[in-house]
Amino acid sequence: MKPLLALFKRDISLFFRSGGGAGQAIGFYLVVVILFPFGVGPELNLLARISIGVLWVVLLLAILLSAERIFADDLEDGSLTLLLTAGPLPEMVILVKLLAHWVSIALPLLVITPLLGLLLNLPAGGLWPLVLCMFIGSLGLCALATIGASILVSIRRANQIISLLILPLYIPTLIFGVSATTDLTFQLDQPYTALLILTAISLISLIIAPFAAAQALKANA
Amino acid sequence: MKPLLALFKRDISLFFRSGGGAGQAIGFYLVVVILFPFGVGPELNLLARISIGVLWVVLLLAILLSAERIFADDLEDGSLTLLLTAGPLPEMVILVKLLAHWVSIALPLLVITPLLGLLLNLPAGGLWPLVLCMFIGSLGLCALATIGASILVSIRRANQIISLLILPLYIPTLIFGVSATTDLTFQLDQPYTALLILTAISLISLIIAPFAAAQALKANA
Amino acid sequence: MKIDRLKTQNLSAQKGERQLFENIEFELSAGQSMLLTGPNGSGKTTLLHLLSGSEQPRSGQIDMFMAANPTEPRGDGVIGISHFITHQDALKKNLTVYENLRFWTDFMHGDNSRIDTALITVGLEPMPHILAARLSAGQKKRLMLARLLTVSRPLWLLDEPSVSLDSEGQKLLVKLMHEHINAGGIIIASSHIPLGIEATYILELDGGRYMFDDDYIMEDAAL
Amino acid sequence: MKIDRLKTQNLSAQKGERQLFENIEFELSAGQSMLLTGPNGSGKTTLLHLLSGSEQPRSGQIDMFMAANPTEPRGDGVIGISHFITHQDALKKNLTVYENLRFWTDFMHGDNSRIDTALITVGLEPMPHILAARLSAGQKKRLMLARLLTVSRPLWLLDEPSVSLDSEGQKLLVKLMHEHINAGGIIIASSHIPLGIEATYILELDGGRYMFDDDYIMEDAAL
Amino acid sequence: MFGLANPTKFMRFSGILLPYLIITTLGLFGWGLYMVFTAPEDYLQGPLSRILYVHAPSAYLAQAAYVFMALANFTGYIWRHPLADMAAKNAAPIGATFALLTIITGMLWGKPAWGTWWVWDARLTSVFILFIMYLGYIAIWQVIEDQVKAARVATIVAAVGLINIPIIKFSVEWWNTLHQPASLTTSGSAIHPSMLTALLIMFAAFTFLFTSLLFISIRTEINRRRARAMEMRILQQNIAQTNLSTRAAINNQEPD
Ligand code: HEM
Ligand SMILES: Nc1ncnc2c1ncn2[C@@H]1O[C@H](COP(=O)(O)OP(=O)(O)OP(=O)(O)O)[C@@H](O)[C@H]1O
Ligand SMILES: Nc1ncnc2c1ncn2[C@@H]1O[C@H](COP(=O)(O)OP(=O)(O)OP(=O)(O)O)[C@@H](O)[C@H]1O
Ligand SMILES: [Mg+2]
Ligand SMILES: [Mg+2]
Repeated sequence: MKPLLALFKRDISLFFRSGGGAGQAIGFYLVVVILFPFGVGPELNLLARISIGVLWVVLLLAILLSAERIFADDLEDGSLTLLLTAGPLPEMVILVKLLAHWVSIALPLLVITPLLGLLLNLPAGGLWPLVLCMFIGSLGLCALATIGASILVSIRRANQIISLLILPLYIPTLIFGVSATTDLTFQLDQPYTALLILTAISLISLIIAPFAAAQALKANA
Repeated sequence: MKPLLALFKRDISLFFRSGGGAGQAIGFYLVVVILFPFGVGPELNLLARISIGVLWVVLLLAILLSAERIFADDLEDGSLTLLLTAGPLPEMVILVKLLAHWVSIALPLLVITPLLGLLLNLPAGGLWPLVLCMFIGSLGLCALATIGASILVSIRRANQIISLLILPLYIPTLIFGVSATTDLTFQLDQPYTALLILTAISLISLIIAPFAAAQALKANA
Repeated sequence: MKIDRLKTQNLSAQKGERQLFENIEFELSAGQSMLLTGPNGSGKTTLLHLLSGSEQPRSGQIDMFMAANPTEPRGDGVIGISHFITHQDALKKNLTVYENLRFWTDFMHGDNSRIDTALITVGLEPMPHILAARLSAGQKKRLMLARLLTVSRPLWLLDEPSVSLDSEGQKLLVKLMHEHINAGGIIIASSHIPLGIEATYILELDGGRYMFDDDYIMEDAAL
Repeated sequence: MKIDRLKTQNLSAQKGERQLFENIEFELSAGQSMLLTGPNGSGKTTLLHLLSGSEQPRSGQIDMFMAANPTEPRGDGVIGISHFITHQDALKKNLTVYENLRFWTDFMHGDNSRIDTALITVGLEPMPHILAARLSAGQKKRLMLARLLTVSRPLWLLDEPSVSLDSEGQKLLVKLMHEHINAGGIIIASSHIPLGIEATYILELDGGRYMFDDDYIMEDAAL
Repeated sequence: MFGLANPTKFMRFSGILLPYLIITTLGLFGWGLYMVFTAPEDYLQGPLSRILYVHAPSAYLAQAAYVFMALANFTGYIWRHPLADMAAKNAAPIGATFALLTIITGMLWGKPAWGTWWVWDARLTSVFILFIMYLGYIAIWQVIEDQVKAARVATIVAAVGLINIPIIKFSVEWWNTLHQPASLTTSGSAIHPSMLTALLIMFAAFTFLFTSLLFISIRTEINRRRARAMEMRILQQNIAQTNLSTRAAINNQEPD
């Protein structure tokens, strides 16, 4: 456990150290969410209508765009070689990095969701469903992002091409994430179906990701 | 001229080389624009209503998120030292890098705007105004991004904190960009006022940026 | 974790169109060392990567025999029993000297009570709280060497370890290598300048050859 | 662009709490060279950065006198008249060997008809189309040296230039340095191992001292 | 299949087969198009319904090509069969073209039929995503220079994509039924027998077209790589010579 714990702590502190504390992830969300009203206009009804969708897309983008970093810095300075050969099983190493990424990127969003919801005029009663669904969904998204990052580890500045590759994988999570949130918020017919599917997708992604990523990293070596 | 031309060509080919051709920037736009309907739902009217805003926000995000890279890679491998001391004036070097960044990031968006507009059901007659306003606005945005990048050049992974710093600078461009586009599209009262202001903002940013950035880079050394 | 011997058979590596080396075979027992020499680009670093398990050989085999079971090669191959010091420093610039060393020590299951002594040994004790980004080239190398002291590993793979070290640092390196050999470890080191130890073997790589035939494409094409 | 002499006065540098060096003064005329020595972290790289103009000294002055006007120091200071080879390679990994060299040659107003010969001289002619990311450590160093050949600059600042070079490469380096000196250039080089040239001067940095008095805070405080 | 393992045999075999493939393709297209223009028009949609004969076969091929590509990649991965990797690599751009063709013909049809170029309907969306998956896959081959490595990574991408195709199809359908009752369906009225024949012939024609294009594309790649290998060989000899003379020149002015 100690090696993995050390890795977890290192990844998180690297993330928060390198751009001015917890501010950075939160900064990103604030920016996008604040710019939106400027873009689409300040009508509250319209904003309320798209708020759930916008927040989900922003979560997804934040995970997508930072995915590259999961392995890139370690590749650049040679740490990756050691991480994969000198310590615990690669699959475990990848799982830990995935979780650290989730803590750095997704958790801050969950924390400030109440504020963002307010800014975007989120429908009343939509807050808890949103946080819950994002909690579950973001784990799966981070897992998928890890697969993408591992595939592209040898390509410099994969940031944007990575979007093309993992995008299709994200879509089911996005669809069920949004509908689970909507169903719960408005207490539709069967409010839990979408949530269950969302959970299943996330769990499966979480289980597959370490193996797929380890395979890809090996192929790349 | 030769040194600057060489730099311009290098920056552009680095950008396109590193992620699989012109695909990468375009990939980013496609991804975001495709995710939107999944997020907010497929209703064409709603999409049409927010399309101009969404496209502007996406342009802004693409420029914002890639801004860090303008100097980061060169700093990392030591090229920046030589770029600023071994060749033409730093101000010229920065201007060229700014333009190269614009060509790599903003131009592709302008090129595929027709397709994206189609997907988001952009109001008829909105295409040309959108492309024109984005052309003008994106130059200013790139200039502002360059200032931000230069300030943060010594902070690793500034990606997201950079958003906080230059965000307020972006807002006027966004506001006037969107309203110029809307005014032109729907041929409102004085369709050119917003466009003129937008142009002025961009020009001023473009003139100030090289000097401000050169100053910031010097302070950093 | 005592090592008995390290044996390679028929090892070869290819990069792009270049066959770097072919059929490399050697056997090193505990307490022996090998020096890799050869011109720039001849494949020394590549060979060390193969031995560390971070790259797969194009063909051939690497077997480790542990002292506990000297007849049977180790199941995990070379994974987890070596130190690998190469051009890339594996240091995080945003972490301090202490944090960097602490991380690798924990991650490699080392002994973190040895960290302070290790920092003193490599001469970095005045600056544990400085970011690695601020270190000079030689100080970075010293920090990499500190890892050798906090984590015990039987096989040391050292890629030009003396680079950037001042004369005192080079002496330290020699001392560390001697101690490791005497304690029954194995060292494989590459270098362009004399390292200051008597290597048991010297392996000279000659630079390989270009393979113009893109393997399967040209296969029995009548050219 | 012929140089007459390079003169520094009262040069000092501070990093964090450490005063690396103080009051460094020297004068080098065309055809002279200086070797920087000193333990790891003593400030050799920092001094070279000051001389290249990429960092500003804490205090002191650097004046260049050109052959055309040997009484008046150059207005631009050291900007644009030196080559600076340091630990960071300034090579783009996604560009090929040729593209990298071509870019720096154009950017530094060099002569790109010399590129082919330069590649042959440094021994990289078989691989102009390989990405710089694929080069071995020594090949990268050779590519950096090629810049010295395609762009003429009177002042060469070389930070441990022999690192990673094989013996043939080191000979090449010595030859290049000789030619530059003979052509009336100035070389300032740092190294931990003998470089193979007779330097006119040797400047030994001793490692400086810690300044616990943060200057402007403590300035004329009666301690 | 395994008899074609080596490129030379493949070149010989495909060289013989190719002309017949091309002729068959052209023949089928001729016949199919004749049938298309003599078949009765769909009474609902008029002459526009003829787009169907291009639209439906390309939709089928866009999907089939992806499956073919993934299977070929698997073969290459498991049996270390380089030619299979090349088949996969070359199938991708062709498949992508068919996906694009589906989208374009669909859009051309959509404007008059639905009054808009594009709607976010399940089928449309999943074809669009398929197209994007093709682009990602093609990019992998372009960005990784080492073809052996690229093949391995491409296999992982294709495999993940293959699992994902049905998932997307299902979820996208769910998505629409959840948010928007199916207001638009792409399946038209019952098909007239002569239309069916024409459609079937067009399916066959498209399949042959795909095979021919794939063969041509693989052959081109093999030839290109052989040419490059020869070029390298000659270049190397030239370099070796200039090298000697230049080095000699440099050594002559060696300082003492
Ligand atoms: C960009 C727009 C479109 C796309 C991406 C698209 C996609 C597809 C796909 C994937 C299929 C094959 C279904 C299968 O294999 O099961 C298909 C078939 C078909 N499409 Fe489209 N389509 C588009 C627009 C249209 C339009 C506008 C119409 C007519 C109003 C239309 C009518 C049909 C018909 C009649 C078939 C064949 C019958 C069937 O298999 O159900 N499509 N289309
Ligand atoms: N894609 C490629 N195509 C052709 N050659 C390649 C490719 N990738 C790597 N190489 C070559 O493989 C070799 C790798 O050498 P390696 O780094 O192992 O050398 P080395 O012996 O450590 O050299 P040095 O003494 O310079 O450190 C280099 O010659 C490099 O040019
Ligand atoms: N923020 C800081 N606080 C304290 N010391 C610092 C700080 N930044 C840099 N230093 C010190 O400044 C020195 C910089 O040294 P420099 O890189 O010039 O050394 P060098 O003589 O080139 O050494 P080497 O032989 O190892 O290359 C190092 O000792 C480093 O520890
Ligand atoms: Mg090496
Ligand atoms: Mg130094």
